[in-house]
Amino acid sequence: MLLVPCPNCGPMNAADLSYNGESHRRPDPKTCTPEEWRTYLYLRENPSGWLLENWYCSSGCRRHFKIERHTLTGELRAPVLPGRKPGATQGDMK
Amino acid sequence: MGKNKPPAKYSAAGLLWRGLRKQSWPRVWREPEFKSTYDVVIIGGGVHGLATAYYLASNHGITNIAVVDKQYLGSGGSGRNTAIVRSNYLTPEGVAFYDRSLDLYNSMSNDLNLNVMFSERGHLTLAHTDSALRTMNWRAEVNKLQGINSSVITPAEIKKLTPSLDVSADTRYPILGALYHPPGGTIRHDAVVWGYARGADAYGVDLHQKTEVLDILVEGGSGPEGKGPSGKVTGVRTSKGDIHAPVVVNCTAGWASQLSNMAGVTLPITTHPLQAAVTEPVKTFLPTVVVSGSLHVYVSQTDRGELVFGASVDPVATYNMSGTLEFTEELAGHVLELMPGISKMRLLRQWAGLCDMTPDYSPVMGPTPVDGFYVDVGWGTYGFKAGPVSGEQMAACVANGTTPELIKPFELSRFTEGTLVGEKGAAAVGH
Amino acid sequence: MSHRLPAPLGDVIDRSSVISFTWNGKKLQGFEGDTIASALLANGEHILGRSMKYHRPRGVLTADFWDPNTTVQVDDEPNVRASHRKLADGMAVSAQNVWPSLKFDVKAANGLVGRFLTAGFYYKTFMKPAKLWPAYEHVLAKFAPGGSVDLDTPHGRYDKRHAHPDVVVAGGGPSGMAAALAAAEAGSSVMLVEHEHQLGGHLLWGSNDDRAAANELAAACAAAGVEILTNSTVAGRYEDNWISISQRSHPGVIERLIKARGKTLVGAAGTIERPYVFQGNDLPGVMTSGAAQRLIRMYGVKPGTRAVVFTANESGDSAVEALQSAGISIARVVDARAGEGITSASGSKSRVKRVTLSDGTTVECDLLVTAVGWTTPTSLLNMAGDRPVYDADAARFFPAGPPDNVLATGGMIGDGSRDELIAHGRATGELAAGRAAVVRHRLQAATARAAAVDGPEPDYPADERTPLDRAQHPELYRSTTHGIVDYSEDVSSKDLFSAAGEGFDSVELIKRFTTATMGPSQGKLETVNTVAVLAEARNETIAEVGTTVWRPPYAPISLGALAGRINEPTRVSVLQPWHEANGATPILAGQWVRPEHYGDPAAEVRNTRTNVGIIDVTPLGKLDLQGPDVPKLLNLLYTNKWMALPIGGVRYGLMCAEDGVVLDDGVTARLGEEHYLMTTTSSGAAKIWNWIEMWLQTEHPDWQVHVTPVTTGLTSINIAGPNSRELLGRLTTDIDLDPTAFPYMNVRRGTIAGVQNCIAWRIGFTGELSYEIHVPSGHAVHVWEQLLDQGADLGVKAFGLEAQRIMRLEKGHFIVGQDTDGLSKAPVTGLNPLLKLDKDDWAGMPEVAWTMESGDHPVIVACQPDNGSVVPEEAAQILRAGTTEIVGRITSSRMSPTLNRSICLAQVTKEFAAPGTSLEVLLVSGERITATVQEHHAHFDPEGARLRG
Amino acid sequence: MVEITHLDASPDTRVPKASVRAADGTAAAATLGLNFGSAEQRGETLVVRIRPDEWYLLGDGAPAMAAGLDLSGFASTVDISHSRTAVRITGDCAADTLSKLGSADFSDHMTPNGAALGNGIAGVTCDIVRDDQRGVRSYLLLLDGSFITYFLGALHDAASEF
Repeated sequence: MLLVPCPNCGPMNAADLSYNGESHRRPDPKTCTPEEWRTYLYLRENPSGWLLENWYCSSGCRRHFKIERHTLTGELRAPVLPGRKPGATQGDMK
Repeated sequence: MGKNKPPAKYSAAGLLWRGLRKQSWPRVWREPEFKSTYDVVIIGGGVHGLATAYYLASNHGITNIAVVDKQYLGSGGSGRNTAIVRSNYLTPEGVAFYDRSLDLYNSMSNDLNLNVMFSERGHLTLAHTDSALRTMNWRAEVNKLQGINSSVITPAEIKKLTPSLDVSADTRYPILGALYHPPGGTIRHDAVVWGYARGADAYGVDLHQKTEVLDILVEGGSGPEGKGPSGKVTGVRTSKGDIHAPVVVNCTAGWASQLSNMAGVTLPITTHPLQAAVTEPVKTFLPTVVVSGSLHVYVSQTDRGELVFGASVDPVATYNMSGTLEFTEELAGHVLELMPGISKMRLLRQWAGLCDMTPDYSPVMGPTPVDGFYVDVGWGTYGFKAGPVSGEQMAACVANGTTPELIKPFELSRFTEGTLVGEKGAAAVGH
Repeated sequence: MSHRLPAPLGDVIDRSSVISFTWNGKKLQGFEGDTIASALLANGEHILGRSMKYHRPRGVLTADFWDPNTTVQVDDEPNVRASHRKLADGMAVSAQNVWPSLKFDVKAANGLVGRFLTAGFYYKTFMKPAKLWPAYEHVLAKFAPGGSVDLDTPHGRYDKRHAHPDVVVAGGGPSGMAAALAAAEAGSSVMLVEHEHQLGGHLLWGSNDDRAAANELAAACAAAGVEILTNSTVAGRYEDNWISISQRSHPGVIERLIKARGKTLVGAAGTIERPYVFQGNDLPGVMTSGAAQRLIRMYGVKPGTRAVVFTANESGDSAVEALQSAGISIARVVDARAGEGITSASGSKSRVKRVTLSDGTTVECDLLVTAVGWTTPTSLLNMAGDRPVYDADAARFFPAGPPDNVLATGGMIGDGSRDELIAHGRATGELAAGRAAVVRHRLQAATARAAAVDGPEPDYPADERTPLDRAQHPELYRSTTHGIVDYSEDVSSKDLFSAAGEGFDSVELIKRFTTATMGPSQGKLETVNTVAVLAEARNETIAEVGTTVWRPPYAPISLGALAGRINEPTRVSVLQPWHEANGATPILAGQWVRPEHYGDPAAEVRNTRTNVGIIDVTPLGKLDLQGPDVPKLLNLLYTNKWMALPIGGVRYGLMCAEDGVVLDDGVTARLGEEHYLMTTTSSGAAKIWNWIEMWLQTEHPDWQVHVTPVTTGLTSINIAGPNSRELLGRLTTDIDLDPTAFPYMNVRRGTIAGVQNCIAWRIGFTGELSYEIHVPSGHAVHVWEQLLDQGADLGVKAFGLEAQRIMRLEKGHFIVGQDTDGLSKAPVTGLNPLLKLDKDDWAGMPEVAWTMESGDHPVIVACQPDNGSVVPEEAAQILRAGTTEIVGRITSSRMSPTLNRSICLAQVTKEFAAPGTSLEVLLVSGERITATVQEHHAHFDPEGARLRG
Repeated sequence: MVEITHLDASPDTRVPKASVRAADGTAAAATLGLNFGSAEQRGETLVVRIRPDEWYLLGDGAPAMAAGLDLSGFASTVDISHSRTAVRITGDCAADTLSKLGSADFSDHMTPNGAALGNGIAGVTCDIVRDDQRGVRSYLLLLDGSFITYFLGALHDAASEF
């Protein structure tokens, strides 16, 4: 089981967190076109490589955070809480 | 065309003849030379790709086709699924589509002259809650209108069909009823791959194994490098060299996004592993295919005596196929809820395949904004069941240049138009 | 026990303790410490089963866990490894794959037609006539190998635990023990896992010195505090060293799954001896050198009387010594290193009788021992991403280089004397401990709650171990004749040749086509021989052909152990004991156990409509919301407007997902200036909490709102019916229930039945005058009983979920997830006045706007069958009259006790939604009935006079 | 030996519990202090910083302490006496028992006395405080009260081997 480094709690079993998928920007609902909105709803880069995604520390600190994960190797970079920028590779926790 | 001799006919008499004369069988397919030009390039040597090639050749006379696969034939989802076939879907479009697939599976051994061992043993989808039972009724009613043999049966009837199930009322997940679909069953998945490969090869289709597609060549598109919408496909770049072709069909699972991105086409897909496992063999005791959506498990027993298990896809998107321990833990717990008597059976092997999941649990089929670039992707967990009909319909789509009625509901454009397919209406484990 | 050798041979058996068991019904005896197989051999029973396809008799081949020929049925347990399982008193052991008996097997006739049953033969026949295939299939299934499941097997005690050791060592041979010891001495917590019943590995069947050294190391490990798990297997290595261990030796537990997060993993699995492929290689009496030595030295069993030994290595030489010590005559030693070889063996049906050598001579014998080389069980390392590489000089695969937190030692990576292996093990243990210390330091430093780290992070130690040598070994895979490659699948080298010739010529394709390596030992014995034969058939090298991926588990694990104790959480309200004591029929709704009814739901409806009823609705999700920005949050989550809700007000709201599909609904009350209580559906409680936190934390981190779930803290009781005001009035002194002071859709706080801090609001899911009270759960039983006591003369009775469902249907209230589905966008509900498109933003607003604009969506309508005695089933389809075109479906239906007729909610296309439209409904029976669309969703009291009263 | 006690089994023994939510920089946060993931006994109240912005006050002193807090700025309190129920597990094998049902590392260096964490135990999300009693290893588990019947069953079952 993957160890996911929660920015508050430290490394956690992935099963103790909730996965919320690929991170994407929400268009302005007042002005967006159907195409923009449905791109946000449905289309996904789905890369085989580094992916910025959303996790929720549901059994620990209950914070949503973003983390870059390599979808082929399972490698993880440093997590970020909302409002902060993704940083460099964190020390190897494994 | 037809430059190759038809394959040696398989039959019991042939088996006897060759056995007596100690004569060996010829190759099932050729090792073709790599050519730089084809009429059609099909990416993915699984059931979908091979069936598309086979029907292009057999139904439409198009035989100058290359099927390319980065590994060996059937190395992807075709060889990793749990080989269950059925047609009792929720929506009329789903039912019509899968029912045609079941028809093709029924006559496949004969059509392809290779026994795919279709075992029409009946398919049970268990309901543990009244809402699940309601959904079963819904499916049964839609099925009935389409002429599909599918009905909701009682716990007592379930027990009669499948004595190993615990139908008592005082369990954590009581079995309240089941959707029973007698025409559903299992099939030898590898045989389906080999049957189509052998059939396509006999028509002259070139099957290039260990040939990885590195890029899709597009001209005149509105995106970077001339790719993307309003472009035109000109071929593919592979690990063995470039192939020029006016038509490229993406028939991959697990890598559908990567390949489509190469053409500048973004898909509504995320890729998740679907895990499966088998036990050691025991004498047969489970006569039907059993599925429980609430418990995320499905199980059948092969003629070799192994129980084959599957579950729902893993929640975390990944291209890693190494499998997880928690899958086997949950699986075992849930299987023992259903069949408490098999705790001493042992899990022998687990594996995973990649599933391309779409938002409405339905595939993406047909043309794309790039001219000549077709997709047959997004098959989630039910690609194997749909292999034959997908091949047949994609072949018609490519050959005629129009989308056949049967796959119109599955066009890529539905996501920008917001007209999703209704299988999402009652999403459960869809096996 | 005529084949038992005298002591001191037989290290692990206790001759003073005799064990009785039965073999195919025959009473036999063995000793404590025997395996089933050693006890059978000691009794002269040398045929232990029959092969899968040809039903050839089979005897001991490797005498260890991987022995493919000795799986047996023990009592109700199938597929027991007789060469590994310890004999226990009273065991009923029987052979598998035999019919009607072990000695006379009818299916052995298959052997005669073997040349027609080549690999994959079934793909080539039975196609015609198609109708006959099911019959053929039925026959094929009869040939399924393996034992039998007894479906009445009770679920015995299986268990699980987690562990967080610094170092896990897989394999308790000399290198593994040394590694564990060194790591423990370096301060690591260590788990040492050994597949066999005792530590020692190959030393156990070696010389006296070997055995003494094994005992010494084992004792040192125990003394150093190593956690020693014997008869246990490291079954899998998953991401980040998540390691599964199957422990079959924990007292009181059949099998236990240990889930260990190892900071480092040491693979010390040794090697597995390879069988040799030649004609007759599956005759009973043909065995590996390891098998012969184990039987003689560990179990004191004499495997034959006259032996030929084919040896290419020290293990074969050592086997010669063992055979001699057992008084077995050595007919011939055939030394591969001297260029000698064997071509075939032959014999009677049940035993090898002679061996033909490469030079054409034949030698009579009843035992043929082969020592032709090793397979490295790199399985665990493969799971860590390593891909093995073939070394032709050593004639085996080696790991290429696992990740930093996985180390290998011992036979897996090389050869050496006992001392060299121990030295390498020690160095590996020290390295593993050093690396584990770094990981431990980092984990501790990154974990908020952990103890402060002790000093700076230690240096990450580099791998400076002196590598083990790799001994030269001849490449010996197949003789000049064909023999069995996969014993459990009955696949011969000839099958592999013909499959390769047909084009199944990659290792994965040939495996799938012939099923070689797919059996119970999962290729431990067969993979390398399969690859070697394929290489030969393709005229390539073994390195060019490559190998297949070994998938977990390393050894099979019982479903019982994987399941463990089956813990499936359930939830109950504090009133559940009352419900059960008062005749409630429980129903599971998600995790909640709730009262469905107390005997007669229709009577419960009538009583509530006539008098007053109370229902426990605790599972209703409840969230305490506090902060200045709650109105903004509500405005974002719900489709309607919330900025003007006064203190004391309650409002209904509908929530959508971003695709406009109905997500949840419920009411929210404003309790104070910045204090709100939100309710969600029972099933939506956890989901909506996460949903709110997601919006607050990721989209609007500047909003000040605190969300606290209080679902269980407040026991919720709905008091419904004409007498509800009277009843509640008797229990409260400080809440003014006068309708002008406390009107419909309002909330008040106060004391109920003496309990302070209760919340009461007036809402109307049942359509009656009703108060929903929320009571601190510790006092809920008291309040509930007071309601029943005080309201006895008012006719108060409890009602269950079913009565509530009926009453809500009478009122036409839809249920999210029943009357709506995964594609129902908000306009489907018909609540268009609540869909406020003039707000700046709310979840799902764009899709809802476009859907309303297009008007192209189904809608929920109330309808009534024209024949009021017919209740169409929920899910019955609605058709365009006289056709099979689906235009809708019944989503809810009941017989209404209030109206004495059937009532429904349905989803229909717009065309059929107008009041008065006649719908054609297809019943499950196939009959078509008509129903009429009603003007209002509510079948009963559409003006709401009752609930507003 | 392991001893398992449901502290809230009766109204007389129910542990008063308050949740305090307070943003960085508020008076309440400053008063309560502590590092995230740690706990401290203050008089009759066990103060636990269970999340970066949330404290639990447990024990007879909790209501008074909660009531006495300065909630200016972005801070609030909720009485969770009836929402979260408290189970204490004490004994040398307490960690071994929890390790059968939960994946967290309960060893001394990862979860020392005074540590607090969230972890799923037998499938139920628990807030756990290591709170040794007179030198004997002990954990206070706080969980949603509706699970208690199921939870005690699972906990006793796991402890039965010790």
